[in-house]
Amino acid sequence: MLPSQSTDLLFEMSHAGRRCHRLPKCDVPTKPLTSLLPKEAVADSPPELPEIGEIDLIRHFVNLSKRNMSIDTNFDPLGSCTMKYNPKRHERLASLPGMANLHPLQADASCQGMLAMLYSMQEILAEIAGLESVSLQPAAGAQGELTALLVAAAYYRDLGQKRTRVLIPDSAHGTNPASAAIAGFDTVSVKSNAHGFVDMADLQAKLDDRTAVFMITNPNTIGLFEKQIGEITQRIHDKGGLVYLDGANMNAIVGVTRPGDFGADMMHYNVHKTFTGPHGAGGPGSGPIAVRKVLEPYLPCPAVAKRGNEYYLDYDRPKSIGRVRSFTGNVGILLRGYAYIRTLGPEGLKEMTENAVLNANYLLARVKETFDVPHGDRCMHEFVASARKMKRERGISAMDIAKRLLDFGYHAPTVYFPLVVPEALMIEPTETESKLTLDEFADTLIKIQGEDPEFLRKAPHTLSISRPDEIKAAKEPILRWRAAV
Amino acid sequence: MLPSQSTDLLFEMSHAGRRCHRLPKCDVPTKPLTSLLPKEAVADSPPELPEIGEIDLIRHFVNLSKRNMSIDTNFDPLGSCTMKYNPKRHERLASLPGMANLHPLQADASCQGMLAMLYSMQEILAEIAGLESVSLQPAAGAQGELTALLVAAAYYRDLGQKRTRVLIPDSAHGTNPASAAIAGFDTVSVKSNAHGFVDMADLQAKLDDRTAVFMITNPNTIGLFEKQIGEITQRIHDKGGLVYLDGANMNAIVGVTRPGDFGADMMHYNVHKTFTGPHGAGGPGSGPIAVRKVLEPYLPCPAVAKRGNEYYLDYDRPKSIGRVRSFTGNVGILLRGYAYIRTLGPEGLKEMTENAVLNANYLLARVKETFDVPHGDRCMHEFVASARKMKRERGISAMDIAKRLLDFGYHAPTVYFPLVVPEALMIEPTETESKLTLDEFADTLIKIQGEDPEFLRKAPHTLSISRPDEIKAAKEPILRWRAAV
Amino acid sequence: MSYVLNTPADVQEMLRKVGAASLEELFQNIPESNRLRRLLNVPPSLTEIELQQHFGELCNKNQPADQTVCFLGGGSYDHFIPAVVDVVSSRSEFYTAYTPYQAEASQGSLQAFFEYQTLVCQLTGMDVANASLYEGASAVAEAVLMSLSIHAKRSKVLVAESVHPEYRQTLATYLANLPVQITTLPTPGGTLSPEDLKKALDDQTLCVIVQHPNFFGCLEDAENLVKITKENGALAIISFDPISLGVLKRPGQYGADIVVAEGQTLGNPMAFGGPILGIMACREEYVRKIPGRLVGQTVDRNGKRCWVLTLQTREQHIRREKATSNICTNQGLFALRAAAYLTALGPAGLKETAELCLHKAHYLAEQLTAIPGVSLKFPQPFVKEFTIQIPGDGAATLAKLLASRYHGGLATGRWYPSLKNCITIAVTEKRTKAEMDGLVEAFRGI
Amino acid sequence: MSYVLNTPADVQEMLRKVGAASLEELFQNIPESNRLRRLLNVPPSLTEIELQQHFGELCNKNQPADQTVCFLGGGSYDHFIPAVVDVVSSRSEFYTAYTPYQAEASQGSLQAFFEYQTLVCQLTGMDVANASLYEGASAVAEAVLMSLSIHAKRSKVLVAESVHPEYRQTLATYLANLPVQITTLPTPGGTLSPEDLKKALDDQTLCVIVQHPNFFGCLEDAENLVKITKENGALAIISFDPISLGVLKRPGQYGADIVVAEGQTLGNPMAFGGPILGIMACREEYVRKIPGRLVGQTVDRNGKRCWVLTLQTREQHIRREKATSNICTNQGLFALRAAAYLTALGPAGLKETAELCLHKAHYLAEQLTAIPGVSLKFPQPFVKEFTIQIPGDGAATLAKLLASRYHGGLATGRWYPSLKNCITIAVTEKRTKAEMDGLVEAFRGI
Ligand SMILES: Cc1ncc(COP(=O)(O)O)c(C=O)c1O
Ligand SMILES: Cc1ncc(COP(=O)(O)O)c(C=O)c1O
Repeated sequence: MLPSQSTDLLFEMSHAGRRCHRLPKCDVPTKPLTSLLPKEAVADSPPELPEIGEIDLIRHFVNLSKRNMSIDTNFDPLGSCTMKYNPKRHERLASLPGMANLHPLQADASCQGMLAMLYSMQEILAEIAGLESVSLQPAAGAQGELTALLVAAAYYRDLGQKRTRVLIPDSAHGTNPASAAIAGFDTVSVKSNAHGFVDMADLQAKLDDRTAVFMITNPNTIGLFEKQIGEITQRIHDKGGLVYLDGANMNAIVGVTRPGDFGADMMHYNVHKTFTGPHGAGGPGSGPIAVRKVLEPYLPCPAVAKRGNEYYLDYDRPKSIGRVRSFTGNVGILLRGYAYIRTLGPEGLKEMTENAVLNANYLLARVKETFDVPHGDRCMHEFVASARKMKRERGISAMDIAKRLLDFGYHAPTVYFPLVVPEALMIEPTETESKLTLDEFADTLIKIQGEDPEFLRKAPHTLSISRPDEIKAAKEPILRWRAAV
Repeated sequence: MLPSQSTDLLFEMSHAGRRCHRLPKCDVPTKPLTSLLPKEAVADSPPELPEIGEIDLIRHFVNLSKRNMSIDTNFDPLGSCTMKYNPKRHERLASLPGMANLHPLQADASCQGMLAMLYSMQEILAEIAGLESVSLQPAAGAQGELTALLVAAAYYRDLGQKRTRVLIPDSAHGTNPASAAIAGFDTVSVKSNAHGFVDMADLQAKLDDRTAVFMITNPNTIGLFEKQIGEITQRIHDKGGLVYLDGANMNAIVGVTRPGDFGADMMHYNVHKTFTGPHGAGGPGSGPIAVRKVLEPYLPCPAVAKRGNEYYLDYDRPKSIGRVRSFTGNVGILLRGYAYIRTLGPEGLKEMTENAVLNANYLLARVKETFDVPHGDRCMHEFVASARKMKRERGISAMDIAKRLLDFGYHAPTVYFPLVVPEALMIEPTETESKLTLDEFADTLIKIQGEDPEFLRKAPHTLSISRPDEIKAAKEPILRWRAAV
Repeated sequence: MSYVLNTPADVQEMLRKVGAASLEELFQNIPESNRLRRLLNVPPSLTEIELQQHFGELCNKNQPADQTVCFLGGGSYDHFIPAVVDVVSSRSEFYTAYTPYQAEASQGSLQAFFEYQTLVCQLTGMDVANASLYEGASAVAEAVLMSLSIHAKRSKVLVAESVHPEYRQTLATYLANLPVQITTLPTPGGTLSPEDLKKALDDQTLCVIVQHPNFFGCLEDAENLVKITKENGALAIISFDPISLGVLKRPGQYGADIVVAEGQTLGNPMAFGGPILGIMACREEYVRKIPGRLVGQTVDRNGKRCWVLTLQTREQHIRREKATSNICTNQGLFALRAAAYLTALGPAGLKETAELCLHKAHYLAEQLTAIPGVSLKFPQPFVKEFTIQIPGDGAATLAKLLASRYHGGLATGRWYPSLKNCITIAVTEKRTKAEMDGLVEAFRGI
Repeated sequence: MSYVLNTPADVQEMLRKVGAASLEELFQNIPESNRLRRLLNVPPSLTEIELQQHFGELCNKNQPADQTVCFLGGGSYDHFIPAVVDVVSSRSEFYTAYTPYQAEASQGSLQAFFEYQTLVCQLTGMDVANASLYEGASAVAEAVLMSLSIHAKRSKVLVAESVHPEYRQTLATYLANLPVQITTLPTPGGTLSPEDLKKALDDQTLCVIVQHPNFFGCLEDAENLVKITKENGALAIISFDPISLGVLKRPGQYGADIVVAEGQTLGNPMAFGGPILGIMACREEYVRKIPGRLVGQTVDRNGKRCWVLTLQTREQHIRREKATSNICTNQGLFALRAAAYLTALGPAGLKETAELCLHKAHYLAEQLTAIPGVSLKFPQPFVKEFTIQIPGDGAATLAKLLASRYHGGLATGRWYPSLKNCITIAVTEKRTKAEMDGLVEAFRGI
């Protein structure tokens, strides 16, 4: 059914005089523009936006959407993204006027229902983390990292300790070092050993009283629970440092173990991963953080607080680091996470984690038939396979495998991350997939692996485009449409 | 991106033990089932419905939807269906709790807003029809025809006149004779002349005092305004008969002429055609009827009435034919029609009709370059092209053209209707399409017309299936899935 | 404003191509005497903002079920609609498509309707179901028309007085001009007695229509009535409530020939009475007589499984006056919603929903009949609807209940003159103990 | 209940394949001392019906903008959201997709973000825009970080006191541990005077941040301030209001280097403050320094036009600690909504929306300042937001207004101690004459 209509660029579809949204006549007396605004502040013509009729706008975006793969249409095993099912009831609840039409600065008395929900979410996230205090403010995991590191900096400043360094395992996600840099720290990369765990010797060597924070992802990005976590956190604490837990992989441990229980002092959640806030083509997310009691005073303003059975936004926090954004947080995503947790309850959260790990181990057992899984036969919620043998023997890369999977209606796993695994294929099935889907995916890998390398290098063959020239896009960047001059 | 997932039959995806919608525990004391219901009335096991998880239910129906063409994704020139744009604001208004959550039998005092809207819709539809009284009850055009014919039967019964025959032009839609039969009338087909208009001689020959109603579609199904309408209605009225206007083609004449003004005594609207109630994969529709004052007493119960500024459902209508359905009508579709008419206003309705006719005439002028248009160079809102020359010369049928159009992202026009045109392609562009779309459609016809007949006989080539065996489906009907025995 | 894309410049260019001097010229074949030379007298155009404000004002004058607790039944019920149902029916490709005339361009709808037909058969235990009729009442009338096409020589229709009054009214209106006589069998005791039916049956009886549970909520002696009917050679037509089949025996299990129902309860909003969903299913042997669309499975030219509209020769666009029914546009989107609803519930969900209604209805009945002077009008068992007798006038009492924000029930007397002091009350899985206790309190307060 | 598809039978079968005796065995590498051997202490599971009731109760304790007329601004406004915007963002294929890592599987999102980037450039007159940041405040902070990567040797940041207090607070928090000094330039007269800026500028000035219109609603002397800033070699950062660009000169037309904005006003619900939309655009020469995702146009192996994430080497997953920003998940879906909104309005719709806000705001200001003791606090012109001075305390007055169902405005004194008796009021195209007159009445009544 190609070509579907109206998928030219909006600017190529623009047709002088076409209108979609119309505004009512003004129902109050008006004055000439020049009497209200100084001439030099006023533009002589409005921005040259495209002029599109309503039917063409709808056909444009609806037909564009059909060129996307998504969780609602395909199995999407993107590692470290936890592409689990996004429950539809959350969309209905988030669009209730009593939730969607609340102004962030309206009086506390007029949004007690919202504040009650946010307060309850603070309590829930503290309980799951095994840490005392929570801030809902960060807009995503990366901003959660930044917030926590700023809290740590303020904490040490208050103690009069000059700690300038953040230690980060080499397998950690890129946002960790990037956040540390913004928070004003020097970053020190800590090696992984052959088994994908923290190289204790290297850690010991790099650990000293300049160390402010050790940022660890547990389970790590290879999908393994850091067995040495007890010892690691002990050593950091001995040096007076703090341990930060990157919570992107919480889907493996919710209800099974708690970061606070294995020595973490601070952590962020990715509500859009673990608690199904939908990924929204790249966002929005929500990255609330949980910290030990001792760090609570430094958390951003406002916190959601309770006096008797009245809820209020508490701005009276003198030691607070301030704020990392306007208003209260990505409330719409927190709301979806809250609805998800209230739907699952304690038993459901355990079921979630157990099945996420079971599905990953089952798929590992099946994928192992075709690809190396360098770091052993067991994993937590994800595992990293390697196409290095195929690359060596038949010139088939992880990317070729990824692109060919698209032809079979599967979104590709994460590729070439973590860097510690060559030709990495990072696979996270999540708990909301069926054994049938996992089997069909594994069978497809077997089938692909037997296909002709040349054919695979040109995959995908059934989508609207194939193998875009990314070098050209970076060398001669075209980042916007321009009218032909 | 084939295959997308979960498009097996629900029953093939069923997996014992899977659940989607769960019910809360009962919050009142319960008694054993046997104490509440007699054993013989109770089933020993619930219906064997499929057991599907929520993610598979969503993937199933979302991926199924991607196999449909629709107005929101493609140009759909289905003749006599008026596939105009379905405004999105209507969906938001129809799902407002104050509209969607009203019980049909709740007290008038508790739904004054709904009754006010329905009352206003009655007035509007009377004004557009040029007829005095309206009933909103019929669920679609066909039920509107039946209702009007039952009204006519009651009217004549009241007058003591034994009129048993309904005259129907041969080009009329199949619902006309079917409705007449149910209303207890004999149907008499009236021939069309060479120009596609009513053959006056044949009409005169078949007209007598047994004639109860002459059902005419104006503009007719060939897309032409019946020029002889004045004379036709005069002759029917002279014989004491009533004239019924099939309102399926109202998109050509709203605001330009009114059925009541050209002699019609009764008519139905198809709100899902003319006033954009969405077609919903075959329904729901709404077929309100408008009749002359003299027929008002016989209209179904209840009518929406007004006393002072109170609205109420009027059941006190002794001469009423009764009702043709439960409750008040397809209110959700009437609501969308009301919102559409309130959006357009008088000027917009005129603009709608003018552009529907302009678009049809423009497309006719373009299509004429490739196909015969037997009934002349001008049309109202639709025209009927014929592929008979191509069929004769190169064995290419109207169906071949229709199927090949699907490959270019166009839904096919109506084919083989009206029967009076051989190898008919009934094309209705509607007013909400652009000149660009009409040009591209016409250019595509030119391209198709030049393609190899064998290739065309196998079209479509780019959709999930091609040329289903309809004879097999009728000979060995499989109308449901059954578990393999 | 009219969603038109043609700008004035486009109009001129297109008129040139058409060879017309003006738009007016395109209408020249309409006789001047018929022309409307003024603007239509309809309210002025509203922008989307004004339209939203207008509907807001209309809604403020309504008391919907989420503000005023709804115990109303009679074929429309405040059942819960899972969010997944709305997601399925709001896909553009479903709700803006039309009847699947071109199979290759509508495999989505066609497969979904084939699944809907199967789900209705599984729900009812019948052999074949059509792809939807308008709603519950006209479905009964279509069932009788279908019976006529099966037994052309029989002409007497028997319908129990306990069948929904609006369904009986619709039947009378549909058959007014057909050679058929309708006899309404009284049900003073709340249900149709087998003896009364036996007495009324004769060799002219075309069909017998029973609603089970009936309008008062009572269970009919359905299995027995069907047996008696069929022994007479007449057709047994059962109007059922889809939710109650979570617990009740399926009509197919006790021999019904044709079954019809109002499908609003299967995931569709009340929407002040429409659009809702007419369900029909029948036994295998009557498949070629069933009205409405039918979707059949076949293979395409490459042997691939697919679905098409089939047995269209029965339908109006081919058989014209000989068609089994005049229906063209049906309730397609609402059959799709019902398919998503039945799939979301599954066997366990349907059973749990029916049982919740059963237990809650009996709880409310017990609490109400504990009020002095209030009693169950009829002794028969019920599932989610029951009729009570109260000291005062039903309608007056309900008006008072409305003031304390309860849609307390239907004034049974509105259709049954002898039951002026009765109220028929429906309880769905949504009604909480607090809401029911509140109603009982309000009752006591009158 | 956890949306899990594995039944107990599946679990056993899968454990056998994995070679584990129980689920517990899969967690054996977690030290026992860290194990949580109790259920989490979170509230019990709710079914969808109970969850809907729970949220209904929460909503009943809120006064949303459709029940209590909203005149609140400060970066979040009750603008009208056309229905088409919701239709676009509720397409499953958009809102359940993730970052478009595989271009062939995300051409829908990639083309839409390319169009969003172009629309932001057309809106602002700038050369290049990124595919979204979190929201307005962190966007200002990211603009300063970007400035640091452009002029590494300069370290002084100047920000007008009339910039949104929460934006200034965020900036201070972001830069707390970086070698940068922030100086807040006072704006006692309501806007930043060019003379004060000239005095504050020196060769160490990294950038100057001005919000136009500012927090009080006043127009800044933006063009002049930008000129002075650039003459000093510092970077001019403008925080703008997207709707006001329907009438105001575009920042790109008066030489701004980097522009940022809160994009909530472009078709996104207020949603109690988030998720909303951070907009950023800059001049061509700084393209490789801009934070966040960038979508670029290219061709595929068959020469077909397509789009990809590009210049990723700037981003955290490659440059790690040297990245221009740490942002990974952004506000993708809300950039999509903004693209649909700007397309729906077009040039005429944006202009009409801005003009409606302008005229209505001035009408309300005129009516309010006709009340004895009430006057405009600042003389400068304004578009849709203005600050009035009233006899009493701002917060107390607003509390009274809330009682008569008006969110009457922001208590300016909450952030500006000297303005305790001031209220900042915002008027959008949704506010009707009746609503504004009602507010004035309520004001008079206090
Ligand atoms: C391991 C890990 N840490 C941190 C992040 C950053 O989280 P966000 O994308 O929510 O900013 C991600 C995101 O994918 C991640 O996978
Ligand atoms: C000319 C004509 N008349 C009547 C009808 C029947 O209307 P409905 O489908 O609403 O029952 C149609 C339907 O397509 C039609 O095209």
